[in-house]
Amino acid sequence: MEGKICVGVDVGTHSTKVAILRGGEILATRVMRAQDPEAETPEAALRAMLAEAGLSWKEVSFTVATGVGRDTIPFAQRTRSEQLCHARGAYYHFPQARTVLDIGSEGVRAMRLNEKGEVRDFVCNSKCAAGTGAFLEVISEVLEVSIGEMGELALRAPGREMVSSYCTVFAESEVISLIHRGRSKWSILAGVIQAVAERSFELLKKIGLRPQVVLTGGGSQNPGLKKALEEMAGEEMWVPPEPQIIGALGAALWGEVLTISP
Amino acid sequence: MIEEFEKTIQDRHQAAMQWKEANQKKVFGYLCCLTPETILHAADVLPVRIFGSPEKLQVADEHLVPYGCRYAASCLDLAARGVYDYLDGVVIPNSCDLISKLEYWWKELVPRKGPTLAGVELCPYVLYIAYPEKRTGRKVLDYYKHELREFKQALERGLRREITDEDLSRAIAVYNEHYQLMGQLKELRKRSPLPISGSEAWQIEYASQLMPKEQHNRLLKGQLDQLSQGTKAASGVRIFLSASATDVVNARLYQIIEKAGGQVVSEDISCHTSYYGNTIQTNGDPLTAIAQHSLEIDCPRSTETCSPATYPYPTSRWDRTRSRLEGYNAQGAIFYIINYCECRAIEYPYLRDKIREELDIPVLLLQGDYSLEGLEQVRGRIEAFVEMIGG
Amino acid sequence: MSIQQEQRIKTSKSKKSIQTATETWAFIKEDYANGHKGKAEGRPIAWSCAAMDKELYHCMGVLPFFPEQFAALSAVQRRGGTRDESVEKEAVRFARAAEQEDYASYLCGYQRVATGFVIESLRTGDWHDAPLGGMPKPDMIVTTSCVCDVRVKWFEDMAQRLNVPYFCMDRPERIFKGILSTPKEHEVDYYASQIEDCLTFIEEVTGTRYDPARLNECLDWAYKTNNVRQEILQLRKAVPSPMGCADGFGTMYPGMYQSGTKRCYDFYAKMRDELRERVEKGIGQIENERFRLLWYGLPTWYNMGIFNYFEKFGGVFVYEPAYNPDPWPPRRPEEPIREIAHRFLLRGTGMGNVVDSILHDCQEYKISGAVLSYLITCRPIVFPAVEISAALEKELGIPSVNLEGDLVDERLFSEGQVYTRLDAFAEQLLQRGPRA
Amino acid sequence: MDHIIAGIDIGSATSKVVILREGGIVASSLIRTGADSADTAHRAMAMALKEIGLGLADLHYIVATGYGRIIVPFAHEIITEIACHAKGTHFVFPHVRTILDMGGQDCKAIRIDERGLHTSFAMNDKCAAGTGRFLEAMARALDLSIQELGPLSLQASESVAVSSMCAVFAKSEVTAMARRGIPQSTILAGLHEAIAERVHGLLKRVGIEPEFAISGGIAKNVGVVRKLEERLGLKAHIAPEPQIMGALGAALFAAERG
Repeated sequence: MEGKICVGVDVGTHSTKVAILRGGEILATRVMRAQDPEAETPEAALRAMLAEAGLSWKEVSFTVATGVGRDTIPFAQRTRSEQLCHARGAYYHFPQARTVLDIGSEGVRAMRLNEKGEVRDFVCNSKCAAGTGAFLEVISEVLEVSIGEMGELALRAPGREMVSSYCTVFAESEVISLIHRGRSKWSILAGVIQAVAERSFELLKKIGLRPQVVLTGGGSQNPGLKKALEEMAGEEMWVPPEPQIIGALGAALWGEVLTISP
Repeated sequence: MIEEFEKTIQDRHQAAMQWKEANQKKVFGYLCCLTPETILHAADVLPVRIFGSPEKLQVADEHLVPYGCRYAASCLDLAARGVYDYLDGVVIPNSCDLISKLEYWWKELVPRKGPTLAGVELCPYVLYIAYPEKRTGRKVLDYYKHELREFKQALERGLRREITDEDLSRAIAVYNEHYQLMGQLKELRKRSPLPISGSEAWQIEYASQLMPKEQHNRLLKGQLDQLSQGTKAASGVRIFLSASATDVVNARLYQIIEKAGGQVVSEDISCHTSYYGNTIQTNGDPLTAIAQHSLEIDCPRSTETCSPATYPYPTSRWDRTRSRLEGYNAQGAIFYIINYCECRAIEYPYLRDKIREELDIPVLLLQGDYSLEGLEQVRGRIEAFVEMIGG
Repeated sequence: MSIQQEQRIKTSKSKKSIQTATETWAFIKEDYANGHKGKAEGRPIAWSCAAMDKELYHCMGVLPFFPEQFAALSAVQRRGGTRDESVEKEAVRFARAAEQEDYASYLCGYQRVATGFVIESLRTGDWHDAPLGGMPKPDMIVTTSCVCDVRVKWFEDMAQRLNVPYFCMDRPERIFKGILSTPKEHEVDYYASQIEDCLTFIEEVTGTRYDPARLNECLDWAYKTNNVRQEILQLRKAVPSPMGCADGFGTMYPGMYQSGTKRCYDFYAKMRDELRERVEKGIGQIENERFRLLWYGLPTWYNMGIFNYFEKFGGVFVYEPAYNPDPWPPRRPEEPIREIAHRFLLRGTGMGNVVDSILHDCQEYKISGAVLSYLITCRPIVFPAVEISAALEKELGIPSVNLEGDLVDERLFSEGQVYTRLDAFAEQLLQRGPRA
Repeated sequence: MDHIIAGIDIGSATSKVVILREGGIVASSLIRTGADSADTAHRAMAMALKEIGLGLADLHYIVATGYGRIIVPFAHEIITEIACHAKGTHFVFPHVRTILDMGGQDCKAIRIDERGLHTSFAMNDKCAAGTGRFLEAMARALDLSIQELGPLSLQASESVAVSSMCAVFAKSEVTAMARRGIPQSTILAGLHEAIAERVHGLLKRVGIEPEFAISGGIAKNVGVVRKLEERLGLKAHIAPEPQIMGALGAALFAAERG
C-alpha cells in the first residue's frame, strides 16, 4: 500500500479543487476558479500536478469526485457526497472532530461524526441562499472589500448594524442604505457576518453541536464569522489548514478506502 | 414489471375512459384513502384515485393562495382544466384542512348542474364525507356509520339504484382479496435479499388505485407467484420512506433512492394503500364493518381517545412507524414532507427522536414542493444519506 | 425598501378607545397569578384551546391555560418584560427554539411559540422564564378538532413531550348553505358524547365528580354573558363606530377564555354600559369617520398599532369577525351537555359558510373596505381569503387588500411592504367617495 | 404666470422627475437612487429643472411617490406608487385597465377603472425573484449589459428551464449553463420565461383585462415583454418612457391639487 496515489476532485459552483495523496500524505492541491476563463479543466490541472510531482496518469490508483458537479468528472471511478468528504477531510486533520460545519458558497451543512470519523447525521441549509458564502460575496462587492479581508475588518468593528433581510437581494439594498446613512463599513460588516453566523448556528444546533467543532469550506477562512460562531456556541472551533480543499482531500481519502473495497 | 400496471399509470385517464366505454358503467374519482371505496364498488362504480400533476397550476392559482399544499391544489387544477371531465362523481372526505375545503372549490370550478329542492342539491356531483378526526372512542363508530349511511343514500339517489347488503358483501370480498394480496407483497419485502425493488412495489400500489380491483387482484396474484420463486433480487441500503401524498414526485423519489444505492422496503405514504392492515369483517352488518375498517386507517391527521391511567396520549403513529422500520430491517428512514403538510410536519420531530433513540436508525428530513425540480435539489442529500449508511 | 426603513413610519402604539379595554390586562394578569398560586396549592391545571367549551373547566374546578393566548402574550412581551427594542420578542425566541427542532417555519405561529416554550422549559428546567411567569405546567392537555388540524396534532405532540394525559373533543365538520343551521341529531349525539367523555376524563385526572347543577350555574353565567356580548355587537354597528378592532381583539380574552364565570359577565356588562353611553352621545373612535373597515382573520399581535393606521385618512376598523359569538338558543337546564353540543354545532365550518358569513357582516356593519389578514401560517384563515375578496367585490362592490404575515411571529411581517399597501388601499377607498 | 407642477418618484433603483406645464410634459429626469435619498431627490429635481431653466421655487405643487416618497424634503404631498402608476398609465393609455409595473425590487399588478383609479392591486412578496435586481444579477453572471438581455433572448430558438428563482442560486445555475456551452440567448429565454410566469401569477390575482400595459424598467426588456404577451395572448401597451409612469402620475396628481 506504500505510496499508493489517490486523487480527489471537488467540483463546486464557484471553484474546482483537486487534491493528490500519496500513501495517505498530501502531495499536491490546486484550486481553479470557475469564473476564470483561463482556468484549466480538472483533467488538465491533474495532469499538470502529476507532471510536477514526476508522476504519470497511470500511477493513480483511484479517483473520487465530490461536489455539486461530481458527475461531470469522467475520469473519476466513484463519486462521494460533499457531506462524507468534508467529514473525512476534517477528521484527517483533527481526529477529535465530532461536528463539522462546512460553509460553502451556496450550501451550508453540518455533520455529526462518531469516534471513527464516520458521519452519523447531517443537516443542510434550505433552498434560499441567505447565510451562505455567496451571500457574503454579494455583500463584499457592495462594500468593496475583498472576501479575504472581510472577516478581519469585522473583528475590528466598533459596533454592529442590524441586517434583517432574508433575501440576498434585499439584504444588498439594506446594506447600501446603511452605507448611505454613513454607518461604518466595519459595523455593517459585523452585522452581515452576524446574520450569516446565525443561519449557520441554527444548523449546528440542529445537529447537536458536540465538541470538537471543525469549520471547513470557504466561509471558515473568515475570522469574523468564526468568532461570531464561537461566541454563539461558547465553544472554540478549529479550522484545518487550507479549509477550501477539505472536500477534495476527503474525496481522495475516500479513494484510499474504496481501492480496498470498491 | 407488469405491462398493464405501467400502462394504467402512464395513461390513467385514458384507462378509466376506456373502462367506462367498454363496461357502460360509471367512474367516480376520490381524493383520499379514507374514501369507502367498497360502497362505490357495490354500486357498480369504478373508484379511481384523483392524482395531480407536477406541472404549474393554470386555473386553480386564481382561487388558491400559495400557502397551501400544491398537491391538492394540482388535483383541483386538473379538474378545473377539464382533465377529470370523464368522472361521474367526486368523493371528498374530510381528510385534511385543504382537502375538506376542496369540496367548495370543486363545485365552484367544476360546476355540474343537477336537480335541486329548496336550494339543496338532490344528487350532488361532489360527495362530501365528514370523517371523524378521532379513530377510537365510545360513539365514534355510531357517528361515522351514520355519515356513511348518508353517503350511501346520496349515492343511491344519484345512481337511481339501491345498494343492498349483498352488493356490499360482494364488494367487500373483492377488496378483502386485494388487502390479502397486498399483505403478501409486504411480507415479501421483509426478505433479504429483496425479491422486488421498491419502485416496482410502489408501481403495484399506484396502479391499484387506478384500475378495477378484480383486474388488479388477478395481475398481482400472477406477479406474487413469480416473485415467491425468488428469481429476481434487488439490493441496496434498506430504507423506510415516509411521505406526503405526492404520487409522481414519490415515484421519482424511489428512483433517486435506488440510483443512490438504496431500496425502499416499507413506507408510510399518504397516497398509498398501505394504511390498510387488515381485511374487512364479513360477519354482521356490512356498513358497520366498512366503517370499522375505515377507522383503522392510521392517518397522520387522526387522533385517539385516551385514558389518563392506562393510555395517557396516543402512540399509534409511533407504534406503526416502529413496526414499519423493525419488521423490515430498515437501516435508514427518509421523510419527504411537502410544504404545508402540517400534520406530518408536526409529528416529525417526535418520530425522528423516537427512531433515533429507540432504534438507533438515522433519519433524513426532506422538505419540498410538488415539483420534480425541487426533488433534483435534494438529490445530493439522498445520495449523502445512503452513502452515510452504506459506507 | 432601504429608504423606507430609514424613514420607518411608526404607527402609534395600539390605542384603546374605550375604558373597559384597558382593564383586560389586569384580568389576564390575575389569571396567571391565580394559576401559579393554584399550581402551588395543587389545583389541577389544564392546557386547552380557544374553541373548547370553557364552562367545563369552571364547573370542574380546573384552572385552564391557553397556549394560543400565551403565544399572543409572547408576541407582545420581550424577555424580562423590558421595553428595550434590541431585545427580541419572546415569541420570536420560542419560535426559533421550535424551528431548531425541525418544526417547519410554515407552521402556525401559536404552535411554534407554545412548543418552543415547552422545549425551552424542558431543556432548562425553568418554567418561569417567560411572560407573566409562563403557563403553569399542566396536569392535562385538552383540545378540540375545531377549526384546524394543527390544534389536534400540536396538542397531542405537547402531551407526548410533557407525558401528560391528553383528550381531544372531536367536533363533526358541518358544511351546508348559509351561516347557521340546526345540527342533525347524530351530530349532536356525537358531540354530546365527546363532552361526556371529556368530563369523565377530567374526573379521572382530578378526582372531582361532575355535578350537573354546577355546570348549569356556569352555563347561566355564560348565557348571560353571551346576551350582553350580543348587545355589544349591536352597539358596534352604530355610525360613527364607538369601538374599533384593536379593542375588539383586546377585549376578547375574558369571553374567549373565561366564559362561564361572574367576573367575565361583569366585564362585558361594564363594557356594554360604556358603549351604550358612547353611542347615545355619538362619540366615535375618531372625529370624522370617512370609511369603515372590516378586519378578516386573526390580528398581528406584535403590531396592534396597525389598527390605528387608517385614522390619518379618516378610516376606522369597525368589526373583526374572528372571536365574536353567535346568538345562543335558549338554555336547557335539564340537559346542559346537549345544550352545549347543540349551540356549538350551529355554525357551519365549510368554505362557503365562511364566505357567506363575511358578506353578511360587511352589510351589517356598513363596511366600505376589508383588510384580509393573509396569515400565511394559518390554513383555515388564509384559504378562504381569495374567495372572500372575490365575493365582496362581486356581491357588494367592496374592495379588499391583503397583508401577509403570521399572528405572533413578527419575522414574517414586512413593515415597509405592508404600509405601502395600506396607503394605496386608503387612496383607493377615498377616491371612491363615501359608500352609498 | 404658468401653472408648473412636478411629480417625483424615488424608487429603489432609480429616481424620476416629471415636470408639467399646462398639462404637457416639459421636462423629465432619471438618475440612479444614490447615496443620500434626500440628496437624490434634490439632484433629480435639479436636473429636470435645468432643462427648462427654472428653479424649485417656480413649481406650484410637487407630489412625491415611490419607496422613498416620505423623505422628499420639498414635496407638498405624498401618494403611493400604486395610485401614481395607475394615473400615469391612464393618462398615456386611457383604455388600459390592467397595469403591470416591474421595478427594481418589486412588481405590482394594478387594476384600474375608466377614471384611472386603482380598484385592486397585488404585490410580490419578500423575495426578489423576478425583479429588476434579479435580472441585473443575471446580466452580470452572463457578462452582458442589462439592455442586451431582451434582444439577445429573442434570437433563441428554444429555452431552458431555470429551476431556481432565488437570485443567488439562479446566478450559479446560469453560470453553470454558460459553462456547459448553452447559448446565452437560450439561457435568457429560459430566465425570461420564468419571470413571465411569476408575474403572470401576480396578474391573475387582480384579474387581467385585454387592455393591458407594462411600466417600469423591465418594460424595456423586449424578451420579458414578448414572453408575457405569449402567455397572456395579449399585446401590451408600453409607453416610450415606461420608467417615468409613476413620476408622471405624481405630476398629474399635483396638477389636480396645486
